[in-house]
Amino acid sequence: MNLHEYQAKALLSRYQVPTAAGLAADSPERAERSAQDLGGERWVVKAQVHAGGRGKGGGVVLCDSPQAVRTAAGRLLGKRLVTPQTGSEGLPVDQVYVEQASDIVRELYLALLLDRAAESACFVGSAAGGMDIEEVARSTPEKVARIRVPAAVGVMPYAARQLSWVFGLEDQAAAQMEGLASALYRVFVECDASLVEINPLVVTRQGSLLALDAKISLDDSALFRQPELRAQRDPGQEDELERRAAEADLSYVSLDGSIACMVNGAGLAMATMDLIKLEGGEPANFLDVGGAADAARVAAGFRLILSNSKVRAILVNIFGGIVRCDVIAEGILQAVREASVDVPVVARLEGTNAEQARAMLGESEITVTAASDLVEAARIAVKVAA
Amino acid sequence: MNLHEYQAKALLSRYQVPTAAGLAADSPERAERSAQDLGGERWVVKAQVHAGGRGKGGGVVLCDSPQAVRTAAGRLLGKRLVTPQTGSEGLPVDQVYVEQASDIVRELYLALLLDRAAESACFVGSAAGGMDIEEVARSTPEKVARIRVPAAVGVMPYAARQLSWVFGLEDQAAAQMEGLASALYRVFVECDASLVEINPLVVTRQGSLLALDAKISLDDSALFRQPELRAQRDPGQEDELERRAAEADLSYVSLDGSIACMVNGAGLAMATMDLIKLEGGEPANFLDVGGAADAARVAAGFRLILSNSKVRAILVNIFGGIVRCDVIAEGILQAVREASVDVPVVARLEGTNAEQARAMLGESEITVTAASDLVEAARIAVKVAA
Amino acid sequence: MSILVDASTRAICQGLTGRQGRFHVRQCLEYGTRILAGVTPGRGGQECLGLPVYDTVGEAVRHTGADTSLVFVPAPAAADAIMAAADSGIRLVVCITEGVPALDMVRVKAALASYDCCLIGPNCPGIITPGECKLGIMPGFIHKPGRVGIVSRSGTLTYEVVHQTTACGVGQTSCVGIGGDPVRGLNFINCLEMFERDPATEGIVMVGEIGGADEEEAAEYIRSEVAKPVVAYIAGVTAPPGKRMGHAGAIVAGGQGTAEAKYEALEAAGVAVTRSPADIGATMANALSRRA
Amino acid sequence: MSILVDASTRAICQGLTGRQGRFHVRQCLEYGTRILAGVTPGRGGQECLGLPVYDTVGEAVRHTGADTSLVFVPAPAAADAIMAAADSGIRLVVCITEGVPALDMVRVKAALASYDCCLIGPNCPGIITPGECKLGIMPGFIHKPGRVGIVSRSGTLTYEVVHQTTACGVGQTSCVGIGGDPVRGLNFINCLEMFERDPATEGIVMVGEIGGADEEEAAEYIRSEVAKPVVAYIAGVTAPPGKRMGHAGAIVAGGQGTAEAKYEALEAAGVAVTRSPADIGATMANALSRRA
Repeated sequence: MNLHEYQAKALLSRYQVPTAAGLAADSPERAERSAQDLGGERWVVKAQVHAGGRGKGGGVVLCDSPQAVRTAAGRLLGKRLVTPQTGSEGLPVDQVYVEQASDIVRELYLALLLDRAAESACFVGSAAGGMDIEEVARSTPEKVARIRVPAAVGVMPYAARQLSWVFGLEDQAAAQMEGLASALYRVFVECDASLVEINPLVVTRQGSLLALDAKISLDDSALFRQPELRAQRDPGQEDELERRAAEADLSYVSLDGSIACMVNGAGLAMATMDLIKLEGGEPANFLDVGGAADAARVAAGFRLILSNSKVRAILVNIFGGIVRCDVIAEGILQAVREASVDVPVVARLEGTNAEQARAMLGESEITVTAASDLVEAARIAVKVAA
Repeated sequence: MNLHEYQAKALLSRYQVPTAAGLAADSPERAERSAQDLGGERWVVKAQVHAGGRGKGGGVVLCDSPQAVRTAAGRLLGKRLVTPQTGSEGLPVDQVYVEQASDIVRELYLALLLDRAAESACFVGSAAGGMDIEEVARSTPEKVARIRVPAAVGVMPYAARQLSWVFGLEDQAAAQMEGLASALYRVFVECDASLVEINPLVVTRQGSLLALDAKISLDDSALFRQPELRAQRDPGQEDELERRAAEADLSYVSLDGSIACMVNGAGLAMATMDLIKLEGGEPANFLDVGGAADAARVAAGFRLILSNSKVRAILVNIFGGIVRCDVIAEGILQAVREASVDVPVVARLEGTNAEQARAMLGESEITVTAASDLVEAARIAVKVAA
Repeated sequence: MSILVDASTRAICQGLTGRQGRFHVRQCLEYGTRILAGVTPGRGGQECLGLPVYDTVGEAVRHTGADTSLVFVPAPAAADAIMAAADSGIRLVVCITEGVPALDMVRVKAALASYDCCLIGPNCPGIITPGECKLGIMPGFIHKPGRVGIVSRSGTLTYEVVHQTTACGVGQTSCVGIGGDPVRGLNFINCLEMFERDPATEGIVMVGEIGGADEEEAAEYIRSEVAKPVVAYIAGVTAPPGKRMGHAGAIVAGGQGTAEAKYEALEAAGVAVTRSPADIGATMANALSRRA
Repeated sequence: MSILVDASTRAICQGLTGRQGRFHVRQCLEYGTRILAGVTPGRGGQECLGLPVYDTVGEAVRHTGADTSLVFVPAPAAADAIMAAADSGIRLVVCITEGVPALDMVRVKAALASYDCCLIGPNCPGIITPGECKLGIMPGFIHKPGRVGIVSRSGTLTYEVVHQTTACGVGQTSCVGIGGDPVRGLNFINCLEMFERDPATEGIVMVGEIGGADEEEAAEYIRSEVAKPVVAYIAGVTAPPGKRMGHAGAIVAGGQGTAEAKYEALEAAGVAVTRSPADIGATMANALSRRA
């Protein structure tokens, strides 16, 4: 789960991370009033969407009057913002964040993330802030420093010193760095984050550090112990099908192809997609109905798949282990019947009671093609979808 | 450094470890008043010395009136208490601790200590409380449970569950155990302890846990960051020579023999003692003047050694590495001269400028026997001390 | 022969009394696995599936002499369960539990480094040595004692591979599902090392997926340390970047962890890769027959 | 040949600008050791002994390509210095600093488990490969390139052993002072393993002392893993229980860690023990000549 910038900054402020004064607003009037309440001479109005590259998409507007703030907010709110990271449909802007403009001398990149290889939290820092860090890491890896935070020791002074060196900080900013590093780690650990990113972290004309933008991603598996953060979820930023899938406890990802697939298990689901591609087709989605799929989950999966109008065929691939294939076959037949499926369905059922399941599909009045193996299933699906 | 029981209990209380109400007193009158202030019907008066086995030495007295508390305190204060752990001279009693007597159903042993082999903190628990845990561990090791506390995870619920199982605790006491385990670990880490021992930890008639006695040892190397605890040091409980040595930054331990030794380096100092023993003598002390001994340290070492009236000979063993032997020889001669040493001194100087040093000792008007090797030095020392 | 578990394995189950635990342990017992007791705090003294239930792992170990634990506790309690097992002298912990917080695993992995305790999972199907010991949720009947070791980040995809290797007659020595989480116990390299040492294992199938760099590291390891033929398949060639594909660990992030990069690394290390999940068994059989 | 350091070792010194650091690094440089830079936070840009000083280990490593660090920082900063070195890619840290809090070392040891970084010390004389590289405070001139590896918990007692092995002509391959603290980096077993593997090392001298169970564990290891002759001496037969003998780790506590128990374990493992600290060199020479 991701937090909006305004949520992330409120959280960071609580941990004494320096941020500019700012307020979230859901109407142009509130945005104007926020600018007046904040005071100052210049403000930045930022569209609150779960994607980077907002500047390039026109989602960050510098204003020199509360009136201008109102106008900018009016242009953003209620629209969908397209950025290089959103895809062509963009994301809805339901909130803007109005912030005092800062006097910036330098822009840095600082993040704390979970380093899988090191199996620990890890700072990533670069003097090339405000840019796409992945691009910086690809083209000039020596400009990106990684400093691990082993769980047994936490943030020690050297971490801040190394970051200050990477950033070329001195005096006040270097002194601030130690507190900042510790604060970010506390946020990371206490909020069960998987990413706390400040891009850019800026050095102001006054020589102090300020978090100009902030992105926080939380570990979904830990939300059970983060009720306050979980309540900040914004479902409007999520793909509708993916959101509905999550509510049904299914794992679903929308893709651009025409062959829907429904599989039990994430690895087998990816493998099924890959096989569709190998056979010349394009998968319409990733859908894992769970290692222990049952008839109800299969039915829910069908409903989900059929919401996608691009789907031209459905490939069901179930490896029945603990689960019995005949039960799954019954679920498929029932779901196809109830959901009045109007695209061809190809099912490959393997494992416990597979023979019986194939017979059931064959005997049914509903046309579900029973494939005898994985490759045949993919071939048929690709053929019927063409 | 060790804390007294009353200091340890005050510290534990701050971390919500349950203890009986108690007050320290340095006079019989104060002890009586403490009993009155504490209220209740029965009190325990406990001599505050840095040694276990106080009960066996008469240092723990059960009283049923404030008057009796006064009498008991009067008998203890200002005396030296001999327990199985103090040696024959005992330790001075400058304070007593007056505590409400508890209604005890069971006595348990619980400690948190630094486990060298595991390189972590470790709980040690046994249902056989109130006894010498080392004896329990020797005779019935299966009755002593060890539960490690890895730095990366700290105290997790299983630690308390395992301890409750070892102790046979149920209901209220088992519920208390989790808080107690966490509290002890916080004390351990935040105070830089090397041992936090509660012996006995008791189950009261009301079914709750209570720390009846407490011993806390602190890591001397960490005292620099524990100013409040360092201030609680009681030099009166320490061997006087060892205390003086510590003040001169020398490492000294009193022994019962007649041959004093002065060595640079702890390992070589122990080896020198061992060699004296091998040659038929008995070392009078362990004295490490430091790997980088100089003339001043040698002089301080001589003063220390000579305070021990049992000394019949002095063996100086210096391996000059970075340090030059001629400098050490000069220091020996000067110290012997100034301190008017009246026992034979045997010196073995090896390493840088050893030849020159031996010549200096030989030519001096003062009788310092220069030995050519370690064995010869020990033999001569043993012979002259006999 | 086999790795990690065999007919002599003495196991307990943490979380036996839960729905999942009871269901799967029954199947393990039917397979012939020696699961000797359950552990559920607060349920000590009860019985479940005819097995005694204890409050603590320590107590269960003392009564049964078990050295292995199968963990089905709910995700919030998983870290505690794993550490309880390690500290009680358990040498192998198989944690099936899904959805364990990543930071819990970061801490657990750091702490386990000081124990002589091997962890499989979490979020994994477990381990099986066909015909001897099944500690996990895999369907036992698809396995067949044989010559190939299987290590996989996936669950049902592993069953697919097992099915293929059973069908083509090579069978399995042991199959380890290392799980789909970003921070986990055993990794590919640990399993490759064990399979390489196991005399009965003649070839190794490695099933990876997108995310992380474990397959690339495994490729390096295979290049220098593994003499037996290795067949690899990586799921997720078609997975879009930035999207989590079911498993917490299956995500291409920051351009890292693509299936293509993993295939390249494995091919460069001389691994027989197959791009089709349907050809894994045949590729392995082929590799073995070329050897023979 | 040698272990851990040799003529190609590229080192930096953390705490170079302090009194101790400057004094001993000068001697190391005179011995021919390649110490290339110093690190002292806040002193970056200065020079010391003709070496550049940097603020961070990362910067020093980038400029010098060093992979080894000699640490002389004050005790309160030692844990930070060691971790800074490990995280900057340093592979060997030699920490001379005395009086490091035990809990700092507990945390550092736990954290180091996830780095490819080897720690010697703290509270140790360091390591030397005679004629090639001296990283520590030992007097260089008493050493002589030769055939024996020495590992010791003590400082000056090690010099004594070096002196004896030099005097009797066997010389040393490398000498490691692992230090006198209860929680430390390299242990006897690590060094025994390296010496056993080092082709130039023909015999190993192990100098232990009272406290802990490292010598007992080393005895177990020697029994099963070490083929080369091992000579051992344990200091502290006469040390009374409960008293700390100088080193933080040298204490017989709870009846554990006596010199007698260690001697027994070592003898049972076939180690040539000597009860006299004056006979260590001769015992080693003897063991080597019996082999020849």
